[in-house]
Amino acid sequence: GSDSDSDSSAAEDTVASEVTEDTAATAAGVTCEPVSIAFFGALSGDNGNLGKNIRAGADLAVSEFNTANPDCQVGLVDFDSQGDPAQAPALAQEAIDDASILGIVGPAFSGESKAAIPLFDAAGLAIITPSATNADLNDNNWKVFHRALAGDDKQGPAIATYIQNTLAAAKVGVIDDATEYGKGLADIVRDTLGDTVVASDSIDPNAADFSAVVSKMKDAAPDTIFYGGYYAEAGKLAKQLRDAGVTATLVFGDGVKDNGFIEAAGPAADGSIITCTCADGASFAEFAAAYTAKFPGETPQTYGAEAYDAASAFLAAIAAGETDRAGVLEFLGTYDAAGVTKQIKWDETGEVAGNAVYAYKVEAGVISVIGLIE
Amino acid sequence: MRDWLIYKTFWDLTVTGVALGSLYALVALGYTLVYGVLRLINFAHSEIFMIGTFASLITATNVLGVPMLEAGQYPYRTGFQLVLILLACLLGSMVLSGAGAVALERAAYRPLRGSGDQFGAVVLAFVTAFVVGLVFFDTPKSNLIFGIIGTGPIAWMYLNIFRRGRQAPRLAFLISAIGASTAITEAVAIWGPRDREQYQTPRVLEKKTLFQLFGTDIRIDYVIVIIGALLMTTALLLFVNRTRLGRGVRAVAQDVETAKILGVNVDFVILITFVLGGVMAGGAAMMFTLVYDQSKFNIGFLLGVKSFTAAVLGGIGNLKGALLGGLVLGLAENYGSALFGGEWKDVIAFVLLLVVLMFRPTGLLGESLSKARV
Amino acid sequence: MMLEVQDLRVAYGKIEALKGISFTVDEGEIVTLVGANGAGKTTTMRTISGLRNVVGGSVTFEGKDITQIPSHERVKLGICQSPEGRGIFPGMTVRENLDMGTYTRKDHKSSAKDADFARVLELFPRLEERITQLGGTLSGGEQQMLAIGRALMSRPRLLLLDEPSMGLAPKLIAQIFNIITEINKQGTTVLLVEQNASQALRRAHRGYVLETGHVVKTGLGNDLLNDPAVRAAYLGGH
Amino acid sequence: MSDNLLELDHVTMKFGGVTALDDVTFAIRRGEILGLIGPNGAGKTTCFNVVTGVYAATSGGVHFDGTSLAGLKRFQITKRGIARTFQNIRLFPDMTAVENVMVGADANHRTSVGGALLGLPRHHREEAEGRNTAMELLTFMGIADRAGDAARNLPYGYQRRLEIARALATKPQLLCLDEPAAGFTPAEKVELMDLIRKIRAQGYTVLLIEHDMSLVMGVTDRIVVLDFGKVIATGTPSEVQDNPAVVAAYLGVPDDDA
Amino acid sequence: MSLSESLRSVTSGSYSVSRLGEALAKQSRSVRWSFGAICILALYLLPWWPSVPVLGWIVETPGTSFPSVLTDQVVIFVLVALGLNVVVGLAGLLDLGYVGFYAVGAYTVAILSSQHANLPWLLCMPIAVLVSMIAGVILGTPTLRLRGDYLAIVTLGFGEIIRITANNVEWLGDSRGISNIATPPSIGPLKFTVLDAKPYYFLGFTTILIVIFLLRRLENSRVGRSWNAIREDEDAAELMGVDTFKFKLWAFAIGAAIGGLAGSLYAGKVQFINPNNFPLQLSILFLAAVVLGGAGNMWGAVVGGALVAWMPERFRGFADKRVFVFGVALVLVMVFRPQGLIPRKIRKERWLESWKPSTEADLGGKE
Ligand SMILES: Nc1ncnc2c1ncn2[C@@H]1O[C@H](COP(=O)(O)OP(=O)(O)OP(=O)(O)O)[C@@H](O)[C@H]1O
Ligand SMILES: Nc1ncnc2c1ncn2[C@@H]1O[C@H](COP(=O)(O)OP(=O)(O)OP(=O)(O)O)[C@@H](O)[C@H]1O
Ligand SMILES: [Mg+2]
Ligand SMILES: [Mg+2]
Repeated sequence: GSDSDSDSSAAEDTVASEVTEDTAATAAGVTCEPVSIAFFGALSGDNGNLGKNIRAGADLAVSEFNTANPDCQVGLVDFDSQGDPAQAPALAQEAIDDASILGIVGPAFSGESKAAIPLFDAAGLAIITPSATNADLNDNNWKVFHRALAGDDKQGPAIATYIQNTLAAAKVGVIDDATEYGKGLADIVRDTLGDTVVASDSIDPNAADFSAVVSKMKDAAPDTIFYGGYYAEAGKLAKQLRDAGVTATLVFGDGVKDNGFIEAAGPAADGSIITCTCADGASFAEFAAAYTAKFPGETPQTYGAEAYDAASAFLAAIAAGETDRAGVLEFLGTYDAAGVTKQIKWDETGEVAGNAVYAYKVEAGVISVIGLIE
Repeated sequence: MRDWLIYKTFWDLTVTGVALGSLYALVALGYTLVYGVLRLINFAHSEIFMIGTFASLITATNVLGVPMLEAGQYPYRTGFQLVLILLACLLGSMVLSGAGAVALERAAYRPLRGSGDQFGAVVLAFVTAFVVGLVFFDTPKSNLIFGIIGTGPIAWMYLNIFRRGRQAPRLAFLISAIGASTAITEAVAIWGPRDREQYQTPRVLEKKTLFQLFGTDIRIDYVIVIIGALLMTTALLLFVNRTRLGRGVRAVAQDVETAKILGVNVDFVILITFVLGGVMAGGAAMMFTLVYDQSKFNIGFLLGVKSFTAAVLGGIGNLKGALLGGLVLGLAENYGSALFGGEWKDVIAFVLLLVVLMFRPTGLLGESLSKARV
Repeated sequence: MMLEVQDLRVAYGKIEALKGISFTVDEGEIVTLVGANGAGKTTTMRTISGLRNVVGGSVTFEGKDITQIPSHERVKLGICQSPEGRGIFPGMTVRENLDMGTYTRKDHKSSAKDADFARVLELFPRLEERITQLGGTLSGGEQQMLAIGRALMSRPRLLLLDEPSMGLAPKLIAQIFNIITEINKQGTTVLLVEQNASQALRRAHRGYVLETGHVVKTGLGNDLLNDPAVRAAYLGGH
Repeated sequence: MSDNLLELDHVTMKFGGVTALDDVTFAIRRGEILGLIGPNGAGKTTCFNVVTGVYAATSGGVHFDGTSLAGLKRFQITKRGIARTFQNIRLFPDMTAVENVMVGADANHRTSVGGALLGLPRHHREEAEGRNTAMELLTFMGIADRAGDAARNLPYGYQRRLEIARALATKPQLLCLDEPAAGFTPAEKVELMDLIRKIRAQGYTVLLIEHDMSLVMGVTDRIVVLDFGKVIATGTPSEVQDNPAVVAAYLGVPDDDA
Repeated sequence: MSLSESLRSVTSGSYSVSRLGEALAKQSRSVRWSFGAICILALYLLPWWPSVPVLGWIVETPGTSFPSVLTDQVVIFVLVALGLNVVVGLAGLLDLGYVGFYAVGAYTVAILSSQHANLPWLLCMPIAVLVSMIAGVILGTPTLRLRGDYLAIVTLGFGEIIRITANNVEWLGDSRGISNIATPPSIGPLKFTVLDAKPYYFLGFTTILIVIFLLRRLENSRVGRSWNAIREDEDAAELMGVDTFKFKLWAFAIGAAIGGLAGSLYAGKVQFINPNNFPLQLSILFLAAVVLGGAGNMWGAVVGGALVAWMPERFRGFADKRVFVFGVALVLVMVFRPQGLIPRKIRKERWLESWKPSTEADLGGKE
């Protein structure tokens, strides 16, 4: 636990200093042409809520910047893809055609990323995705690709380690939702754990009933069950497992780190372990406060903070006087600053440096951090 | 290893499969009834079901004031209070679903039969005005007001355009059904308090094990669902086969014009059919919330597709077939997912359907209406 | 006057099938409409039953304007039709089809219904042999019997028969016309459409001749029967 | 080749408990008009259905032009040269009259997807041939004036005639007519009689079901009488008319309206 | 004309359009041809329409690139609607799983040009069409015996089976999908690059023209007549010598082939596909496009397909609400124009007017 503490306090310092720097710059008068950054992801449709959370994070960063820099007003343009890869190319094209856009916060999902990034790459328009964690997004030789969080290839092994070492599980059950994210993560866990996995299955996330999977788990009686998927299904699944009398410890990936999980699972959520490559350090509280101030009655949700970090990187480029896409892209290559979630610095494949994965635990309806996974 | 799993979990899977199948059957009854009378795949039936789940939710929380959690635990009730709450929810679901079905019939189908009336005109007019209002207004409230103001003149206009006595082709009904289904789902998603997120319904019934059968726990909620399905099917069968109105339903199903000249009030009979289908869906919805305590704007879609499959499997238009089809489908899905993995659940369902239809082209029990000869 | 049709106009899309026809049927009468193919006889019957909307004109039944009321209300008033094309419920058995005839009958005592049932089966013994067979699998003539029998089951005050002899064997045709006369004697008013015009006119009190949507001639049944023009046009008279 | 175009050989057709055809044996000679009569439900339409492949006979066989029809699909039987009309009119309601007939004419054509896509000469030839056949048949049946109207909008009598035209368009050797005069006025029946004679004159063999005695007696060469699925009489019209069994089962009191 | 009458007439006929059609039909062949040529030329220039000064706003798609919408959505939907119209509109077979064939086409190209081989798009495309066609035959052979809505639900199942299989089979790229799909080869000045959608539009539009040309030939032939007859009365059709099974199978196969063609164009354009591109809802949307336009009428299918694809993009401003509006619109259109926007017409053959009865009616009977 102590390690993470020192980490986040360090992060806090840097953020604080960066903010003051910004303010200082304004005083000196950061001026710029009318430029904008864009949000690319689902704002409507079935995945709209996730996108709205992300957009809110970026929005907060932009409005903070604009208040601080009256002479450099940065716009935030929305590209609502509904998370649908079929719509992504046309939207990407429009973003590319809008010369004032210097960077993209998004795309939000892996599918639409694969459909849209080739266009951004051809146009040299930098993107920072705050949420697409698919492991093989980075091996497409895309120059413009960056992400503000670790890929699943970092989280998966950490989860396996946690299950093996900390939970000391002898029998593990692994379930996934057959989506790119969920299955990708679960497969890494399966591969890493090998023989300790005694039961393994997939669910259809759109279904309401998971009884076949539940029966299987009940029968195999694992002492830990990992589920790769998003929070809503995780909630349903947790509930149905508990109803059937399964008492195994439940472990989830970062897609479950959302209050929606607690709501959906109710008391069944208690005792669950959730992992995330994100750490809510001390600076996070500050961010959360600002967030609630801007969006009354709301707290930052999944990937909101990552989006804030992503937008901040672009804003830093603008503040540094970059006026074209090539400049912004170059700037990101050298960017190294503390974000709300972590130290943001990209390697040549566009992955953030450092791969700290944190474990959280649900207790009495609250998700709280229990520490870094070694 | 998988065979071994099947063996040990067989009874578990059977019980949950029958429970799931009973839910399918209940929803399938509505499809089959409407199909039997109008030869229409009532795509919006799944939305009638969805409305039922929300009715249950509203009755429990808003009307009866049951909290979601009490001191972090489910708000279990017992004895008389429990029965009362359950009955109230059942009533609420049935009434609202029934009413929804009526509105649907009058607005989206009846005008297509060439006998559109004021009620349908008013509903359509309101919706039209409301949609037009979307262009000008941003808030739901002003939109609503605009919609209400616009209703009068538009309804008058619609009444004038309704084609008297002209029957639309069957495809038109299907598309109207799809449109209505889309509009209802989206309306809940857009204007519901939680948008597209999942809703939880309070869990008042503790899922106690009543007894054990072949080493499997038989839970009370499953028992209620199974008994409910049997009761409702029986009641419906009695109604259709024993009552005068039931005879009217069958007559309309076979030959509308002849039914008319023998004194059957065709519009009324169709309305009754929808009411019955709606009430069944309402019952199913309440039981659904009992087992899964959740709802969502699109909760009906997949369940609807499955239930319609069940209806076809049993022989569409055949009430006993709906029950049988539901049970067979529920079991097949459970056994199948245990054998091949949960991700193949739907494939199993559809392959089963294909195989059954190959050998019995009109379903397990056959259509209740036979075709006229050449 | 039981039924009064006044200046009735009915159209299929742009084509006017009835261009303003008027006629009356008195209580206790048999009135027949004769005319060539496409003259508009069936359209008239369907309009009286309420299956078609009118473009103009009115239908009055026992002094009540029924032009706008729905079909099922008309059945309650006592109008029942045996339609052209027979309209058998294919998935119902012969018995169930006959039962449908009593759909609007108020007399819940089943004895009266049973008596009618017995009478219909007596008239058409063939139906009794086929009582559990599905209507859709009956032969053409059997269906015709069923349609007539079903109409009789409703004990109408005004019986509309659209080509009741169509598809029936000669022996039965004679029988059908006897039945019509008989039920008329028992008090049922009959409006009859027939291609077998000579038989129809012989049985009818009065007749109307329709031609392309107009009434072109009217008179007592026997007068029309002996009218040379009518004979030439509709009776194949040489 | 035998003199008989169609032979029914001990055909029995059972539907559950109902025996619609009971050991029926009769033959149609080339070029004749054979009447098939009998009381309602005697099995006449069922006979057509067995011949045209709608039902497979429970036992017995049907031979056409010397070969058995067993196992052939319906459309194959039509292509062999048997065409029919229906007791309850079965036109293609939303197609024009001429298109209805062209569908019949297509039974003799071979153009399929490939030919139509490539616009092969055969396609054009067959189309032109189909049009000519169709229009000639409509003219022949006297309904060419409404060739471009949807079948559903034609008066009943036209529809009946259109059915005959459509059946003729398949260029059958045997034409089966199921109550073609139902719903006709006496005058129209006389016209129809002429038509049937003309059709025969063109070399067709005709099998005719009809309840109108004047028509049956007027055009047929021979008559087969069915009752309860059994053949109860065969012979010339006058023989049959005087057969007491036929009178008792079918004709009843002689029609006094001749 | 009273108000209600005029209202009725407005809804009962796409007034001016049908007038135009009638007026054109009266013109000579050359006038009709040149009118057609001008229309086609204008449609080739469609991608530039939004930049036309005054009228641009009519078609523009705010917030998304119009040429891309044309290629990714409109062209695809029009093609798919044309194909589905053969199945549903002409042959009367209700197919709720059409997306399956679209997916087969797209996946074939993806697998052959990226996942397991590196064949050029131009080679993959015909293979994709063929494979989809075979898929149509494989699905059709056992199922076309089923009647009406039994077929509908089985085809729906087929669509789902295809999607779920793609989602769960590693060889097919599973839920990750397949990227780096080959693009069409450059033809002279037409370069198929990621950033320019117009060449794809020209390709797609040309494909549509060819498909329409071929389908018209089919419609006006024995094949089209057989389809119509099957739709109207299958039993009667068979008894009139129509090999119903064969022609139904052809309808399925041709429909599937066009669906596959659309899929291969799509894959070649976006270069990335995954199973989420082919949800069940898309099948329903395809069907809605066909019926909205007018089932059984090719022009209806074209209009329906184009509208269903373009409308949501045109009204992006409604964001969340456009699907709702779409649902309401479907109901309203069906209530007031149940035959679709451009209803199927009873075909009046042009040759009928000029047909002269030959002097002697001859039945061409057998001697
Ligand atoms: N559904 C329809 N659509 C269009 N026109 C129709 C329709 N039904 C009938 N008609 C037309 O209306 C006219 C009258 O038809 P109707 O059926 O009333 O004649 P009918 O006297 O009963 O003839 P029949 O003796 O043949 O039964 C005919 O010209 C017919 O073509
Ligand atoms: N599919 C079937 N199922 C059961 N019974 C049938 C079936 N088809 C025909 N029948 C019966 O077989 C008998 C013969 O019918 P068919 O239609 O051949 O009579 P028909 O001689 O044509 O009579 P009509 O002159 O009345 O048309 C009838 O009694 C009928 O009820
Ligand atoms: Mg008539
Ligand atoms: Mg018959």
